[in-house]
Formats: sequence, C-alpha cells, structure tokens
Amino acid sequence: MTAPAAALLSVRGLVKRFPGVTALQGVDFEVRAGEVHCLLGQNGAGKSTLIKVLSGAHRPDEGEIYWRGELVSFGNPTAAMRSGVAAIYQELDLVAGLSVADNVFLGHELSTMGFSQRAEARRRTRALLDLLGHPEISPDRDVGQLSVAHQQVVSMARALSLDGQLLIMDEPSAVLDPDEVRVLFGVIRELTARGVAVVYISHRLAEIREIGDRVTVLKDGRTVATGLSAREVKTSELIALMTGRVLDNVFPDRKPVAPDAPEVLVVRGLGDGDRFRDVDFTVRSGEVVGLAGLVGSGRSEILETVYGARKAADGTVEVNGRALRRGSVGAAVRAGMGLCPEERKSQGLLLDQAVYRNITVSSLSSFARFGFLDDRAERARSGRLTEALDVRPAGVDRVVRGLSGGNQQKVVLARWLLRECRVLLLDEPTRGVDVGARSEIYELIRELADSGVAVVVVSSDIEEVLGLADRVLVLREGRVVHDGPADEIDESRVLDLVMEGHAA
Amino acid sequence: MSEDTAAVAAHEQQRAPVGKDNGRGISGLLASPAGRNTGLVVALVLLCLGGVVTAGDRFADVDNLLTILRLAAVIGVVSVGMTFVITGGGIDLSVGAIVALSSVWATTLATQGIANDTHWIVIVFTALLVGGACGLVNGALIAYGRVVAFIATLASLAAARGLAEIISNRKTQIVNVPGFAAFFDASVLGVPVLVVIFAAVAVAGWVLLNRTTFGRRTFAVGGNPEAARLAGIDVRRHTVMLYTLLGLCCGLAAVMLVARTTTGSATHGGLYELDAIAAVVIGGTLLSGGRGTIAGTVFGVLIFTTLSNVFTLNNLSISAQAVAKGAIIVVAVLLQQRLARRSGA
Amino acid sequence: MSEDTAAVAAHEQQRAPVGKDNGRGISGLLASPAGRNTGLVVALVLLCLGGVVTAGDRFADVDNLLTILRLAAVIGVVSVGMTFVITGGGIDLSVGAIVALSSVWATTLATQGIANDTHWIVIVFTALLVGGACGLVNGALIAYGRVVAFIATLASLAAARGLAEIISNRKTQIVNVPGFAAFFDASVLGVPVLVVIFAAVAVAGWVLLNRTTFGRRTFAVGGNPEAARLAGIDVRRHTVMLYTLLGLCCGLAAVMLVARTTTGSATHGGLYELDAIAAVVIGGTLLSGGRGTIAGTVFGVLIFTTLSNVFTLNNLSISAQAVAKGAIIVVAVLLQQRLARRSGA
Amino acid sequence: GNTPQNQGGGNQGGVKVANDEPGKKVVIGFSAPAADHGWMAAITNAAKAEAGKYSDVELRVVEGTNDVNLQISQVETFINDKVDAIVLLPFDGAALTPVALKAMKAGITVINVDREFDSPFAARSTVLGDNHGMGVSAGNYVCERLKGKTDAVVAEIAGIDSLPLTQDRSRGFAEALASCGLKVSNRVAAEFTVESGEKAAANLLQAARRIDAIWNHDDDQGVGVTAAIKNSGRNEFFMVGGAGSANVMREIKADNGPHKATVIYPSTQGADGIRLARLVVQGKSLGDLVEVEVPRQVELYAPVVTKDNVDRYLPTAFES
Ligand SMILES: Nc1ncnc2c1ncn2[C@@H]1O[C@H](COP(=O)(O)OP(=O)(O)OP(=O)(O)O)[C@@H](O)[C@H]1O
Ligand SMILES: Nc1ncnc2c1ncn2[C@@H]1O[C@H](COP(=O)(O)OP(=O)(O)OP(=O)(O)O)[C@@H](O)[C@H]1O
Ligand SMILES: [Mg+2]
Ligand SMILES: [Mg+2]
Repeated sequence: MTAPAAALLSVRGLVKRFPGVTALQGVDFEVRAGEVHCLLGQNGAGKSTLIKVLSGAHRPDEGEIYWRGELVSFGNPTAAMRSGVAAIYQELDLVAGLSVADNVFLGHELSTMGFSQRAEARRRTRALLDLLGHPEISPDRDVGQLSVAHQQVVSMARALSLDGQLLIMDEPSAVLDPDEVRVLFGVIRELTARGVAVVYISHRLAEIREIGDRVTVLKDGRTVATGLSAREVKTSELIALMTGRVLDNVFPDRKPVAPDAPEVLVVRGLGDGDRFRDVDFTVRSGEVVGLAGLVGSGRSEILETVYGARKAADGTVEVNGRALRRGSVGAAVRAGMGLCPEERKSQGLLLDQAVYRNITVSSLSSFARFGFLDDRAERARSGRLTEALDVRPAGVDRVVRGLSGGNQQKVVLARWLLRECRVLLLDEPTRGVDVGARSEIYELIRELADSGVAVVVVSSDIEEVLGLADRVLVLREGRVVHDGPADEIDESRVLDLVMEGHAA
Repeated sequence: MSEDTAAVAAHEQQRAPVGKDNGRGISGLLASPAGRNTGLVVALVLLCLGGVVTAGDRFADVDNLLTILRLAAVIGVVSVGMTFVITGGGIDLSVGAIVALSSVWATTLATQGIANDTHWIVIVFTALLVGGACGLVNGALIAYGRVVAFIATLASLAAARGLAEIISNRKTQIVNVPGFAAFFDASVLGVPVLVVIFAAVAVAGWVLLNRTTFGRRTFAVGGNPEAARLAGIDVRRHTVMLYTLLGLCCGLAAVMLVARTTTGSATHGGLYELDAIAAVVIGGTLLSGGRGTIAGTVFGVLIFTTLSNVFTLNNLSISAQAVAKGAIIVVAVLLQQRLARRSGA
Repeated sequence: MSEDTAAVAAHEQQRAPVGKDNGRGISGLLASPAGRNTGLVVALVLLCLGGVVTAGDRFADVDNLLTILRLAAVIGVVSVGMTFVITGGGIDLSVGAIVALSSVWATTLATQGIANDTHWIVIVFTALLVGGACGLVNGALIAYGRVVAFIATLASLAAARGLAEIISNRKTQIVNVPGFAAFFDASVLGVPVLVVIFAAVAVAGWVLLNRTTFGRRTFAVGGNPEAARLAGIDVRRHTVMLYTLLGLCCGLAAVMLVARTTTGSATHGGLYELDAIAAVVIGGTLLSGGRGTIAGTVFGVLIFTTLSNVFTLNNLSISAQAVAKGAIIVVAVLLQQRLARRSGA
Repeated sequence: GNTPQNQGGGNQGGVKVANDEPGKKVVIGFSAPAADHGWMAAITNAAKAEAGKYSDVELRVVEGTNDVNLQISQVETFINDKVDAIVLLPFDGAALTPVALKAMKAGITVINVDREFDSPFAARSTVLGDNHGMGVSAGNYVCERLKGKTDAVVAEIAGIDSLPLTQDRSRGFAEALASCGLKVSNRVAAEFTVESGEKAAANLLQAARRIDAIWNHDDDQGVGVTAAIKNSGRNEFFMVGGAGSANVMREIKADNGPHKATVIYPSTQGADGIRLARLVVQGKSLGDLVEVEVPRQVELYAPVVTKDNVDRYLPTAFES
C-alpha cells in the first residue's frame, strides 16, 4: 500500500511503548510539502515521543512511516537526517562547553580529511543566526553560557543547517518573547515557500492560528483528529478534542487585594553589581506581582537573588519585616519562600527519583520524627497533590525523567504547594504546559494568593502576566521601568516599555 | 539506547511501586530491593557453588564462612561509608590513608607509657576522632574550598600516609592493651565481634540512607546538587557531613584492623580506596551520584572477599587469580545488568 | 626552567582567539586558553622558584631540566591519552597494567630467539598492537557491554597485570636489540628522543582534540551523550575509539619505558592510573566529561614531575615529602580555580 | 629502635680500623624503593644512621619509589649533581641497569644493594642479600624439625609475588624441601604488610586443616600472620620467619609463640652499601681483607636464628 503522492511524510498506526507506559498507541497523520502542520495535545499526549520516532531517536514498536511514498525505518538520527528530516527537540539537546558553531554542525561537521573547517563553520553559523534575527550571538560563545532563549535559537540554527525537507519543531516558542516569535514565523514562512514542510508543536493556540495550515490533535497517544484547518477550527472545539472537556475562561477572576494587607515581601535597592540594580518592589499578602521584560532583561537573576540563590551586592530582602541573610537559600526557605526555577530539568528536579521524593524534598522535616521519615505519609500527601494537579500518568513512584515536560513542571509546583509557603517565586511557571493544565495552574496561583500567599510571577508571555497579576513590574536592562496595577496597562504598552531603546 | 536509559531509570526507583499502579506480578517482585540485587545474589551464589565444587567442605564450613565474614568486616565498614559519599556525588581516595593514620595515632597513644593506665576505649575514641577529623578536612576542602573531590582526597591520601609514617616513625606499633584484644576477639553467639560490628554498621547505614531525612538529602545532593540547593538543602554542609561520616567509618575500620592485627601501621589500608569503590560500584551505586544501595555494597564486599577465599582454598597462583578476578568482575556486572533490566521492565 | 617549559607548552597552546567578538580587554585575555591555565602556570613557576631558591643552579640547569622532561615523558604520553577518555566522559584504571602487559609482550618477542633477526621496529609495533587491543577490549566492554567504565577497567587492570605476570613468568625481561636502545637514547638537537616523542604526542593530541571532527565529537560525547546521539553521532563507536586511542598511548608509553629501562616487566606502570588521572584533573579536565585541555594536562604532568625533582634535590625526609605533596596539590588547584574564576572562563 | 650502635654490623666490634678515620668528603646519593614495609623502612633508616656516624659523608636520600621511571630520574639527578657515589637499591635491578651504567660512565661509584643489576659494569660493588639462600636455610630448618615425617604439610606465605626476590626465596625453599622429600602443600602470597599477612594467613588456615610447618618470607607481615594464627586458636605447627625482625627474635627467645626460628635477610645492606661507597671513593680497602681494593661483590649470609643463637643476632635486628 502506498501513501498519497502529495504527502511528504505519512504515518500509520504508530505505537511506542516505554516500560510501564504506552506513549503512542496508534498515531496516523500526514504532512504535505510546503505546509505548516501543527500538533496539538495535552501534556503527556505523546507529541515529543512522536517527534523522536520521526527523527530516528526512538524506534517505534509498531506502525509504518512513509517518506515520499516509500516505507522507511529511521534506525537512528543520522538516517533521518540523511533523508532530510531535521528536528528541534523540546529538551534543548545542546552540548554545553562547545561553541555555538560547533553545536550547530555537531554530527555533520564541516571538515576536510577530519580537520574542522572552523572558519567556514563560523561563517555559516553567523549567517544562520542573522537569518534568525540574532546577530548578537557570537558563534564562538560557549553554548552553556547562553540564556535558554538563545540556546533555543542555536537549536533552530542547527536544524536549519541540516537543510532538510521536513523541519520538526517541538515547542520552539516556549522560551521566546513575542518579538522573537515573530522572527521565527518569518523564517518558517520563508522555508515553506521553498517547499519545506514544518511540523510545529505549541501549547499556544494563537500561534497555531497565525502560522499553521493544518492541525492534528493527539490525546493519550492516539490521533483524535487530523487535517483540521488551523485557521477555521474553533478554539473550543480544539480544547474539547485535546482535553475532552470544555474550558471557557482561562484566567481566573482577581479579587482585589485588601489595602491593609501586610507587605509580606519587601525588596529594597537590590542589585547584584552586574546585571541589575536598584530594584525595589513589595508584594502584599494575597497579591500576585508579574515581572515582564525581554529575555535577558534579568528577571531570572532578580528572582534568584531575592531567593538567596545568588548573592546580592546591594539592597535588602525582607519577609514579614525580617531581613534575610544574603546569599542563603536556607534562610529564604525557612522564612517561607519558595522558587520554581526557570530550567526545571537542571535546576528543579531530581530526574532519576520518584515523583513523591521530588515533591517532599523541601519539606522533609515535616515528615520526619527524630530524622526518620514516614514514607507512607509522604506518598499520601504527594498523591493528593499530584491528583489535584492532574499529573499524568498518575503514580507518585514514577521516575520524574519519564514524565512529559508539562507534568514535570507540575511536580515542581507541587513541591512548594506542599510546603505552604508565604512567598512564592515562579519563573516561567507555564512554560511547556498545555492549555488545560495551564488554566489549572492559574487557578491554583489565584487560590494561593487568595489564601494570603504573596506571589511573584516571571513570564515571557505578556498576556499571561497581565491576565494573572494584580500588579505588573516592567523590567528593562536590569532596571524597573514601570510598576503599576495590571488593569491600568495593556499588552502594547508593555511591549512599548520593554522595547524602548531596543527597537531603535 | 534511550530504551535502555528508560530501563535504567526505572531500575533507579528506590522502592518497588506497590499497589494499584503497578500490578506487575513477577516483574514487580523483581523490581523490589531484593530483585534489584538479583544479579549480585546470583553471582555470589555461583561463586559459593564454585567454592563448594572445588574445595568441598573446606569451603562450606562454619569456620571458613566466619573467616570470610571477618575478612569482609574491615573493608565492609569503609565501603558502607563510601556508599554515602558516592551516592552524594563525591569520591574519596584517601580512605586507606585515613585508616592508616587513625590506626597509628590510636596505637601511639596505647603504646606510650601514659596510656597504660587508661582504658582501651581511649584507643577507640582516638581512632574515631582522627578519622572523623580527616573526613571533616576532606569535606571542607571539597565543599567550601571547592577543590574537586578526586584531587582533594588524592592530596589527603598523600598527606595522611606521610603523617602516619612520621608519627609511627615507619614502625609497626604493637598493641598489648589486654582489654582491647579481649573485647574484639570475643564472639557473640558464635559470631565474632568484628562481624557483629560490620553487620551493625551495614544495618545502620541502610536505615540512615533509606529511612531518614539525611539519607534522602544525600540522594538529592548527589542526583542534582543545583536542584537540591534551590530546594533549600544546604548542599555544602551536607557534603561535609558525608565525608565526615566516611571518616568516622574509616576510624572504626582502623580500630577493627588494630584489633585484628594487634598493630597500628602506616601501611595499613593499602589500596582500600580501590577496593571500597569497586565494592560500592559493583553493588549498583552510581559513580555519578544520586543512586546508592547499601545492600548492593554489602554484596559487593562479600563477592570480593569470597573470591579471594575460594582462590586461596584452591591454591591458585596470584597471577591466575588476577586474571580470573577481572573476568569474574565483568561477568558479575553483566549478569547484574541483564537481570536488573529485565526486572525493571 | 620556566622558559623551557613554556616553550613546550607554547606548542600546544591555542592561540588566543583574536577579533571583535572577544574584545573584553584583560578579562578577555584571561579567558583565553593561556589565561585558563594561569593558575597552573603560576603554580609551576612558584614550584620552579622554590627549586631555584632551595637548590640553586642544581635546579636551574639544562641537564636537570632534561631529567625532568624525560621523567615526564612516559606518564605524559599516557596522560594525553587519558585526557581524551576523561573528556569523553570515561575513566580508565587499567593504563598502568596495559603499559606492563605491552612492555612484557613486546619484550617477550625481542628476547626470544626468533626475534634476533627481526628489526626492533617489531617491538614497537607489538607494544602498540597490544596496547591498542587492550583499549579496544575496554572500549567494547564499556560501550557495547555497558559495563561502568570504572568497573570494566578495574577488571582489565587485574586481568592485564595477571596476564603480564604469566607471560613474563614474573621475570624482568631484558632487551638487547641494539638498534632499539640506540634509537631511543639518541637526542635531536640536544633534546632526548623520549622528550621529542612526548612533545609530538602532546601536539598531535592538541590538534586532534581541538582541530578535528573527532575532537569535537569527543567533547559532545562527554558533555551530553544524549545530545550527541540525537545529533547523529555513533556514541558507542566513538567511545570504543577513545579507549583504543588511550590503549595505543599506553603501548607507546610501554615502548618508551622499555627503551628507558631496557626491560619489560609485569611491575612496570605501577599506579600510573592515579598519576595520569591526577595530572589530567589538576590540568582542568572535568572528571565528569565534556571539558578537556591537553595543555592543562601537560602542565599537570610537569607540575608533578617538577615536584618530585625539587624534592629529590632537597633531600627532604620521605614522609615530609608526602605531606608537602598533598598540601601543594591542594594549593595548586585552589590557585587555578581562583584565577580561572576571576578570568571568567 | 635503630640506634647507630646496633646498626654497625659485625666488623665494628673489633679493632678500631684506620678506615674509620675521617678522609676526604664523600657525597653519597641513596635511592631505594618505597618504604611500604618495615624492612624497607629499616634499610633506609640504617643507611641514614650509618652515614651519620661519619663526619666525611654527606648523604642525600630521595623519596622511595616503586616506579622505575621515577627512580631512574632520581639517579639521573644524582648524576647531574655529580655526587661521588650512589648507593642504589633498585626496585627492579634490570630496569635500573642502563642508568647505573650511565652513572658509572660519568665516573660515579655505584654500589648496588640487594637487587642485582644485570650488567657487571653497572656497579663498582654489589651487596647482596641471599634470597635463594634464605629459602634454602628455611627449608633445611623445616626438614630438620620434621625429620621423618614424609606426609608433613608445609605451608608457605610468600611476599609480593611479582618480585624476583620472592621467587628466588620460594625456589630455594622448594629445593631444600625436596632434598628431604617434602613439598609445599599450600602457598599464599601477601604484600609484606601486616594487614596483608593477616589476610593471607586467615585464608591459608582455612585452606589447610592441618599444618606442620609454615615458612613466612617476611617478619613484617609476620606480625599479621601471628595475629591470624592467634585468632584461629591453632597451634599444631611451628613457624619460621624471614628477614629477622627484633620482634620475632624476642618471640623466639621467649619461646611463647608459633615462631621457632627466623632466617635473616640483613636490613643493614644499605648501611653496608654506604660504608663500601665511602671506602671506594676514599680509595681504602675493606678492613680485614688483604686485598687492597673493595671486592666486587659481597654476598651476605642468611643464617637461621633459633632459640639457641638468638642472643647473637638480636642486637642487629630491625624493629618492624
Ligand atoms: N523515556 C521515557 N521513559 C518512560 N516514559 C516516557 C519516556 N518518554 C516519554 N514517556 C512517557 O510518554 C508519554 C508521552 O510523553 P511526551 O513527552 O511525548 O508528551 P508530550 O505530548 O510531548 O507532552 P508535553 O506537552 O508535556 O511536552 C508520557 O506519559 C511520558 O511519561
Ligand atoms: N552563566 C552565565 N554566564 C554568562 N552569561 C549568562 C549566564 N547566564 C545567563 N547569561 C546571560 O544573561 C542574560 C540573562 O539571561 P536570563 O535568561 O537570566 O534572562 P531573563 O530576563 O530571566 O530571561 P528569561 O525569562 O527568558 O530567562 C542573557 O543574555 C544570558 O546570555
Ligand atoms: Mg513534549
Ligand atoms: Mg530567565
């Protein structure tokens, strides 16, 4: 049996099993040359797994893959690359310690008789980075020192350097700011105009409407709909397909913060002597403060400094009126602070340990008597939280590494929910989280705030900052340039503020 | 390869998932702690079979088994401590030197006139103190001085052995404190005191690693120090505690060695670092940290000691022993991996 | 002294990247490869100063410098190979044993009647072949057998030494092939052949690690094997190549040692594993893989050999030397770290 | 301890020979393997003590090492330094031969101690312990005590098995035993350390249920062997030691342990080497000989020490 001639790639009945989980249980879809084919699905639906099968990183257990009408099996990534399939993985798989140019050409190095053609590699990398709108990234920089956003750009450059017929992007926009997403879309349009097909994965429906041609929806490892028109299909229909239920209002209603609510977190004149300085802000009990700014404006650094994970050079951080010792995470945690870090894999999770252990790691003493742990209580409490957060697949004994990105994020959140913090610092809390879970997380943040927690949220999604926060701080190059209630500012104004002096 | 990664990841679970989310029957059983060590158990049993076949009842004899256990005791105590350090993401090359230094310091006290009146327990405390102090220095160098563990403990290795030589003037110091020998040579219900100590340390180590906050933090610190730090664990203090714990184990091992040989010497503990690390790693503790098993370590120690016992019973040449040892190590590990993978699936 | 060392080092040193993207003034300079080794250079210079102060012109003498370099040559060649394996995320404990086995096998050929007619180059090839084969076995065990590198090479260590003892019947085998000694005892422009070989290996190693596809892939395999795999690199094949390369280096080192001692022996290369790993790690290569520097390794080797030379010249008590050695290692590493951190590398 | 008095060796008791009169200044370099066991430590200590007795000797002692490469470079340093003499106890005699030859060529007097070079031109004079003879002495003693017991079980606890000296000892032992119809039934090897001795012996005692005699190559490891024997509570055999530590001699004298004899392997060889080096450099001859030059080779005797003659040897024994 042959696939229709129009299809560049066609997939039938794909099944992929992991120990204990069947990630894909019958996926069918096809991609035509020159189209942007969007994959939608909740966290854990199997999108990334599908990508890995298509790019030769996983071998499928069942099913057929047709490439240009021919049955193929990509035994390894090289085979897929040779055929013209290039992928950007969700977990940015770059090698820290190697330069940008080296990463871009890793595995398909430019060389003469084994010797690297470094000048040529650098030149081509430069061109690719320019094309992607990032002339400021130096091809000689160590990738490990780039921000996540820049690393994402490098991954894209890498995929482009392969010059493939099919480009697969697994949540490329998760770490990009709106401006950069626009550049990315420009590149995608250029590619499709040349007949390159793009498989695009994102949890942001707006993006899919903007760039997509057709949509395939996965649920629990199965194709539930395929070939939908990206522009015409109704949002509610998509959400219903993905989640099996109907969601209406994404952002929960705000409750006005009581004017006499105590100022739980007070930051005064904070600076690290390098990336930011003179940062002042306060967060009241029950208030959600959003930090908006471009990638690289230093938001993560500020959060980490407030938390004591970086040592402040100037300024003070007070929680409930008591100043914290500088550079001490322990002091911050004891004072009731919690941080969900930006990079959950390297900063947040114990990847090879069970879910419940990741959740209880910050609250061990509350499960211990004379240092001895009550394992059963740990599991029970964690179980209730993961159920509430709908972590999938369920099971607190599962190793975190095997969870999908979005579910991993929920595990980190659960950790601080368990601790019942008074101040919660969230760095990109919904990165890689699906619409359904996203609204659950918003709901949760709101509930927390309503119960008196002071929350600080950093997000590159301006809509999210505005929708979620009571008050918005706008950052530019390490300084606070705006501080005001969220309902007195709109998206374009924020954009203006963050871009000021940038665009010019 | 990623399939295998997944299998390994599954294998890393500390406890078998119990209950509804895991009705996997035999495979569930295999994934239990006993199951995770199946390969090691099988290797040990095969080794014992080998012993019985080649050496008959000379091997399968209570005295011989006690001999094996006594031999295992000293290095076993060190290996249990080493399991903590390696699980916590570290390594310690100085254990043998610390054993030597502790033994020398403790026996210097005992061989000097002053000590004739003091109780033998002083020897024990001195050794523990010296061992603990060495561990503390190692830990501080690594955690606060930020010297790579490998290098820091390599330096300690050189320094501690040198110091031991200076203190002992490179002589073997013979202990004649009567109560000391009497205590450690005794048996409890037929089991030699040394073996009892080893068993106690192993059990205590298991409880500490698997049932306490300290153990849980050790896994966290070893698995992802940055995440542990951001989760509010004082990674550096914890690291210091890990090395100190190992130092204390070395001190205890020194006491046991002094009791066994009636001497303290700067040559004690030669190559313990390799033996201990090998036992720990063959037991299934990850050298890169974050995964550790005391039961595995105990099996590892027993495998190595049984091996040399069987060799000796068979009058094998040392060279042939070495070749066979290499082959057996590889087979044991392969066996362990194959079985662990099957049970993890 | 320092001029000479610097000259050797200059060979292997990457020229500082020039150009606009690195215009960071002094900090840019410090972040250059030369800068990254500042601490090591300073440590070496201090050591040399110590040598000059305590031993005057007995230290600062061409003959003495050549003595240091000759001493450095054998372990240096092994360390260069070790840099590749460690950068690629591995470890090899069997290097000393491989050196012994290669030396024994090669000299068995040379001491047997048949070989009297054959050219001495046969010795060289045999040693390389044996070393390479051992490395191949190590690599295959690790990459395809998936035995942890530490354990696999520990097993090889035991097996290879045992085999060497069996082959040599535990005798020291003396080589009398005339051309052989003549070749390796010669000097090129006043520089002994052994030192020339070391320099050549270091330069070749530098080029291989920093200027070839193979080198790039080594960093990738060590730094993030999963990413390397996704990038289409055959990680397992590459791993085998790394260990084989190290095995070849060990074979070469065996040839050099045979030339230096005119003997092959099962006791050759004792504890080379520790010496080589220490030199590599002190040089700044990460034990966890992904970062490696040949220049650093060369400095590491020179620091250790200069240290023992200065000790030799100063007639220090042996135990005090061990203590001092420990202290100096720590100081060197701290210095290196402080300076590297300041330079922002 | 190793007081200079009892390090002097046999020839000091007699006439105060002219040889001891201060002569021209002699710089001597001394290199030996790592002092990783008591005998080797005693070698170095004795050499130092001996040198300290002569105002005209300057001794340079370098770090003991088991790495032939490092030991070669130590000798090279001595050559660079133009010392007058080198006393060398090589880790491996053959491996250090080329550099010793180089030293001799450079006009330096090389005295080879204990482990022999493979070229007669590599040393001016050689002081050898008699390893083979040691085994023979031990074997003969065992034969004598077990006279007539043809089914006797003889066990051997060797030292570091990869060293040629261990094989020489074992060979001598086996030859002597063969002469009276015995053989070694069980053989284990330790590493010259107390701990390894204890370990090897513990296993050995399990391997052989009945033993009549044990020869242990080295009295350092013997301390551990004794501890293991005590632990096992066995006493059906007698034990012969090796090297001759003071400690074992005291036990022989007191006759309260398994040791009934030990075979001496003098730890004063290094000290003898120092003396010879000094004599050669100063152009003196060896005291009681008519010969005007220092002999090319001095092979030391390996006597058996028993309860009867222990008092004679105890003063020169080394403390392990
Ligand atoms: N290596 C693995 N081992 C075990 N299970 C895995 C592994 N990789 C993925 N899974 C499981 O497969 C399922 C699909 O995961 P996948 O990462 O494909 O989801 P996703 O759709 O990409 O989700 P997200 O939107 O959160 O990225 C999940 O249940 C996950 O737990
Ligand atoms: N370890 C590092 N060394 C050098 N530069 C770094 C390092 N980490 C980050 N940077 C740089 O600091 C800048 C800030 O990055 P960072 O990701 O913290 O910004 P941000 O405002 O938090 O943005 P985002 O929310 O996307 O993370 C980036 O330009 C990045 O290149
Ligand atoms: Mg995904
Ligand atoms: Mg950030």
